[in-house]
Amino acid sequence: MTVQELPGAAAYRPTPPPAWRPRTDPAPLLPDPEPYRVLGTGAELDRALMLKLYAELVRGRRFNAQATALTKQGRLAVYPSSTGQEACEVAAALALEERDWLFPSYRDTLAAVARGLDPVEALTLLRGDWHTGYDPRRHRIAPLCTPLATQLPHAVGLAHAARLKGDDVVALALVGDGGTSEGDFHEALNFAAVWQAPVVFLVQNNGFAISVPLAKQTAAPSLAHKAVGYGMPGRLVDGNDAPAVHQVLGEAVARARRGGGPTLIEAVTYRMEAHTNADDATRYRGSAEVDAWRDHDPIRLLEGELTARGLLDEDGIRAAAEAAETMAAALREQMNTEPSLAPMDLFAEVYAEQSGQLREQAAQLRAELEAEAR
Amino acid sequence: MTVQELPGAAAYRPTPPPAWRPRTDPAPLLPDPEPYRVLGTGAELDRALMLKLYAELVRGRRFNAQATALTKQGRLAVYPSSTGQEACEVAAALALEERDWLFPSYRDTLAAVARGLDPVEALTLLRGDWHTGYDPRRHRIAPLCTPLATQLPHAVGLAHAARLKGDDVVALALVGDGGTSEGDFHEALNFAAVWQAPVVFLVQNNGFAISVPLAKQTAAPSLAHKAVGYGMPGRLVDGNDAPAVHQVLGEAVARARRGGGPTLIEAVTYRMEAHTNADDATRYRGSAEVDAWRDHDPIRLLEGELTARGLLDEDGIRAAAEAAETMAAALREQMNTEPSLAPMDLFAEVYAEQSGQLREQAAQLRAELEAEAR
Amino acid sequence: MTTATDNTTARRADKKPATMAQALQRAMRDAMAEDPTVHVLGEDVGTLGGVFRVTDGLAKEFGEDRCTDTPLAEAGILGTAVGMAMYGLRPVVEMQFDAFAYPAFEQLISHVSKMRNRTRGAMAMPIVVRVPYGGGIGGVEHHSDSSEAYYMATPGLKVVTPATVEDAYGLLREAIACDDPVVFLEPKRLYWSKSDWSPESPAPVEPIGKAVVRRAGRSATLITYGPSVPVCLEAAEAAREEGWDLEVVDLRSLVPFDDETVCASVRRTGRAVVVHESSGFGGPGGEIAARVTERCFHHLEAPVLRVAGFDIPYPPPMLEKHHLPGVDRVLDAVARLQWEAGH
Amino acid sequence: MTTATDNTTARRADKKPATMAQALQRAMRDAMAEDPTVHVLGEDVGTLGGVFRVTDGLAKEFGEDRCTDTPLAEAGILGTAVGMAMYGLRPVVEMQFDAFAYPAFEQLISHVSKMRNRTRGAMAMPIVVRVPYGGGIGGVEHHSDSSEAYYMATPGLKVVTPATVEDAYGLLREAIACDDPVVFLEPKRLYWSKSDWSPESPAPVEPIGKAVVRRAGRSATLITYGPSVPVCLEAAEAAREEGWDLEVVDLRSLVPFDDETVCASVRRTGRAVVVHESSGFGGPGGEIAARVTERCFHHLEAPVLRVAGFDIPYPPPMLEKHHLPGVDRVLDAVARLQWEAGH
Ligand SMILES: Cc1ncc(C[n+]2csc(CCOP(=O)(O)OP(=O)(O)O)c2C)c(N)n1
Ligand SMILES: Cc1ncc(C[n+]2csc(CCOP(=O)(O)OP(=O)(O)O)c2C)c(N)n1
Ligand SMILES: [Mg+2]
Ligand SMILES: [Mg+2]
Repeated sequence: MTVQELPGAAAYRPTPPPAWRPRTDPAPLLPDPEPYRVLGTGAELDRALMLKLYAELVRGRRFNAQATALTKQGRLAVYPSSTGQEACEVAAALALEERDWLFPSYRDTLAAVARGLDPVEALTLLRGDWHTGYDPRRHRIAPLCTPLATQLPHAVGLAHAARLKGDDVVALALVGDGGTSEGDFHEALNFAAVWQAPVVFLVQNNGFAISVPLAKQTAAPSLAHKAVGYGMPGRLVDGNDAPAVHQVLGEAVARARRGGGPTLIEAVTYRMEAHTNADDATRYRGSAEVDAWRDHDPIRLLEGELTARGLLDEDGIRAAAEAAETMAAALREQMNTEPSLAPMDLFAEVYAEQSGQLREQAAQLRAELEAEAR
Repeated sequence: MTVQELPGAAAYRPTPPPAWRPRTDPAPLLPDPEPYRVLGTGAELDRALMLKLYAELVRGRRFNAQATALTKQGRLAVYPSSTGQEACEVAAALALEERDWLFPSYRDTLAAVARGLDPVEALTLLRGDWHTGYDPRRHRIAPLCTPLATQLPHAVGLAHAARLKGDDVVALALVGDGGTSEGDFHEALNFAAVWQAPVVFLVQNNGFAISVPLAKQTAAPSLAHKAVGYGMPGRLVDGNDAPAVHQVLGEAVARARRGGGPTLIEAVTYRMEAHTNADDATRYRGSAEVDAWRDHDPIRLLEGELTARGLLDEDGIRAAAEAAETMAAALREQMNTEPSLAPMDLFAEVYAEQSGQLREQAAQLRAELEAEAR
Repeated sequence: MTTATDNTTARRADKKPATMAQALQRAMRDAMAEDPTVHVLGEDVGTLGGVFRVTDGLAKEFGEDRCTDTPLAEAGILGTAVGMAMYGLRPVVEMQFDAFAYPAFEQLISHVSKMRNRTRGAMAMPIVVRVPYGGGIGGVEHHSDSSEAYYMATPGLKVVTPATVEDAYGLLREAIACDDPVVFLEPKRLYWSKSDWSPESPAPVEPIGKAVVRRAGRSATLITYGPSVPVCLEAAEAAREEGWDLEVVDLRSLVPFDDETVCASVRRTGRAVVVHESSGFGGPGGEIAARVTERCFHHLEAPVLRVAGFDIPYPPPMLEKHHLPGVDRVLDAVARLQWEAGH
Repeated sequence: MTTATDNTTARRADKKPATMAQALQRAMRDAMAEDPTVHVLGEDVGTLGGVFRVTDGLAKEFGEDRCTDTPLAEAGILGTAVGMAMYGLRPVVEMQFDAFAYPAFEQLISHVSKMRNRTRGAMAMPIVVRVPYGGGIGGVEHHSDSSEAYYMATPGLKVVTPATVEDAYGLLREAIACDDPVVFLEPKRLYWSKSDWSPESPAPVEPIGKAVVRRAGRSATLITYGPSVPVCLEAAEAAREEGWDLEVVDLRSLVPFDDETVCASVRRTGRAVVVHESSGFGGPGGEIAARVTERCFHHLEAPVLRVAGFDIPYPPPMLEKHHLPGVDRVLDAVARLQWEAGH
């Protein structure tokens, strides 16, 4: 017996809950099931852009190697290398206009440098003579951020403020796969979507959060699928395919700029080095996995395709390598001089105006330093 | 010119990123586009269950009314009423076995009472003579939780611990639509999915977080869509359709119990009263909206269908009402006696063993109380 | 001095009683009207005007972009405020209750408090975090915490708390104008306290960092702030019967701390009691007693005593009166100031 | 006493130097072996054995269900630990660094610390929150906070910090066995400190809440804990040249606080300096100085002084040596103890 057959059933009409309105269709928010790729697909390639990407990748790789070497020499306190992830780092820098803002994590020195930041300023945090080595406002690069995912709400707030002001500024925030588990990730994405803030979130899924593999981090179909729950589009991209990352980022930035709201992008990549120089990656992963990823190296992929297509030749390869060496030599030189330390700066900008209490403490330190100098 | 036509292109094969494995298919995780309903669909109904649900709804409504009245009389410090949401409250209680655990929020006194908790113990927090008025372990009901969404990781941890121990215990955690914006919601769901913990999350989307409507809380297609980003199934249900909520909860609990992992359920409902007695709902919503929801009242819906189907008659309706009145009279009587206050309990269970410092402070208070009594 | 008194009386004439909640509202309103970069955000601050109605009318007057109901997530609120400040805005954030500011703790400690210093001054954080705090209003658990010890222990933050309607207005204006982050603690139980104060001619206030002597006295100093100021003033009145003439110092600003005013008073009186509602152990009183003792040791006839909330979780509504330091406990402490020893 | 000495020498024979990190590991291992309800969870605690290797080998020996790599979310870690404790487990949670415990602040303050009290004892929270804290290891920002003031100010928590390898083992065993929540602060820069300590015959330790006199002396008392204990011992040695015989008290437990041991020492010496790495203002030293003064006022020849980190955000690696209280600053403070005034 069904309800239709019942006496009086026709009279019974449950009203639909009035607050329930069919909301956004989730379908367009869902990422593709496989990471988006350009290389190897036969897609048309812009030669100038490709050569620029290639040169930056080579430079970036060299930057990572040099910074790691400087760490071994004791010139940096620590270096979290982005070797293997250069396509993401470089594309993130190139996707932005000058007026846009970049919100990097501790691993994204390279993105900041590729954006034009002086390498010494970019490395100051990791050298250890100060925290942030540059003026974030001047470069529109937020301080390299260590507490995971905390930079994401900053990006949302800044993008929102810019939009309220009528500036067509976009904020691009970088975060790791591990960082997506933090509450701040959730809150930032939700605020962004509710406010339709012009912000793009790029998750570099490099397979690990220190020693913890992605499988212990999430059970989601992909990190990009998290977008659906915020009502923003999710994109999945091969993070070692530089033109693909560049394109997907470019589309998301353009979308944000024209008022289309935020996008969450997951770039699938791999951290080739240990978490930092202080980490021992052999404790949690085998070399076979690392070797397999070597075959999917972002530089190798791009170089292979550009060479195959005749867009790059030996001379071009040599020129890129040489430019990278020049950069590395300059960096070595700059970093091999002792930084001038400014102990009194400890007190200088704790508050806009120094309190009496801090003046006393500063005086104490000054006296100690003078006594030492004598 | 495509890549295939290029000289050497055939030789170029980008290796798929090895860490990338096609993960879970998102399709089965997606909720239905419309809230699931039983009433009005002609589905078969279990008479005994329906009458139980009906009796509990009527009792629950009366309980809410009585608690609100007690608040007006100064017998409770505050009461966040679940009037209009009784179907969710009652179904949550009935979906659980005795060995299962309930994790209620401040609004879910009714769920605790429907589970069998003594109403006075359940109302202790809101009367204000102590915080938690019952032994959570004995009743397997966690303390009514005020800091939003913080009870969710507790439910996950408990369910996980039970599973590790080999007990087939399920935890059901209740949270509001506003609570889904908190970081703890995100972290709890992620842990649950990664650990495949036997936990069910029921979001009572009652349209508001105090004054803030859902549209300012999220841009998601539905709150149930958030499930996808954690790799757990999302279910959307009409929260005023008691048999529907009961069924969806029952399925999720069964799934969790047999090792199938967590489920996120969004029940679309409406808070008919103000946020609490201290709130003035007219400041943020019109009476038209409230009236529209009155037509979709959970008791009215169930009563209508059961009557129409001949499963309930005037006698049954009267019997339910009378039982509710008896409960209310008993509650009034219990709550109209002054609670016996135990000021010295302030110090009793701060630590397992009282520190010397607290002994001193307790002595001070005792002396003051004795002086007052004299 | 006749003229001054006359003037005061004249000004009083156009004044009507206002509550502390109204004065706070007015402070934000005036700041928003003067400075378009001032933005208010939080839970229920818009349409509802806040659960204590402190932001009442702001969304209506300035629009929802200036006074915004956010999603329900405190770390998100403060985190986005950081980003807004990075772009040049001056966010005023409301945390709905003391204990509900805890989710934002990491943003506050690791970013808000440090940003100026870590960027060598390039990036200021002119953010005000308004926190209704303390008990005495019959709130259920998590609604009555005195969390000032956490903020005081965090370099880079300023911590301010008004005890009068006038200060509520003045200090909040100062806090919003301040280029440093200010945790602005609003004593919940004083929200409805009244004063003949007119928003049209707000009294000029001292800049943040100045304590004030609320009552002059010679026997001993009560050092206090926020919700305990009225308690201490009442205790001082009651103490007259016992022959004690108590001075009451209202700190107003916990950070920076006004050593000068406090120590000048203690040096005069030779005895002091710190009074606050927050737990005693690890609470503000320890710092205050220690620094006063460091600076006034040889002026002290007795150790600086502390009257504070007990070292327990905040009690349920029906028992809170046993926890809150009241007039009797203050007088008990005053009695223990070793009067036999001299003076 | 010859026999006792002989015994000690005999026991010494089978001892080999162990680091504090190893002693901590051993404490967890022994606790896990004895009690199947002890579970370790945190970021990287499993396969990697923790970034400081303090949980090394536990996952291998006890399985990943007993020593679990969690998703990266501190509130989630502590929040699920609460649920596990509700079901009868004894979770030992690792926060990777001091500043990364802040996301878990709400869970710690609003649930962990209060659960026993709010349920009238029905629901204990036998959770240990291990927090590597403090500086001196060249860490970049957010890796060197001394966050003990926050925990001390929270009723319901115990706060413990070892300064020796022996105490690291003993106190962690006690913390795990404790039915109350314990914030267990591990001084990062002492992780690699060594001692001739054998895990096979761990020295018995006093229960949580007992301070210990690390060095007896008669001129003044240095009250300290954790990473500053070795600094104070060194300062005490150096002070001999100046003619000062300093007593050094290692608190070991900040909550509960051992007034007895501390005050007995101060009453003997008549002078005291509190030394810690945490910022001075609002830091633990205020509480300690205040309570010692309350209890020993008439024994004090000079105010209790404090030597602490400056009231600034923790400095970058190359400058941290200027911030950390060292031997010289301790001696400077001792010199200011008004020696001219008597004794
Ligand atoms: C809030 C917080 N918790 C813990 C840490 C310690 N930590 C630093 S990096 C890291 C792993 C981050 O992994 P992921 O987000 O994947 O970024 P990746 O390092 O791989 O780039 C952890 C746990 C931190 N920096 N912040
Ligand atoms: C962490 C936290 N922030 C703020 C509050 C104050 N508060 C209590 S209830 C509430 C609204 C909750 O809305 P929702 O989650 O939808 O639940 P409902 O009250 O509608 O059942 C707010 C903001 C709180 N209790 N906890
Ligand atoms: Mg990673
Ligand atoms: Mg709601």
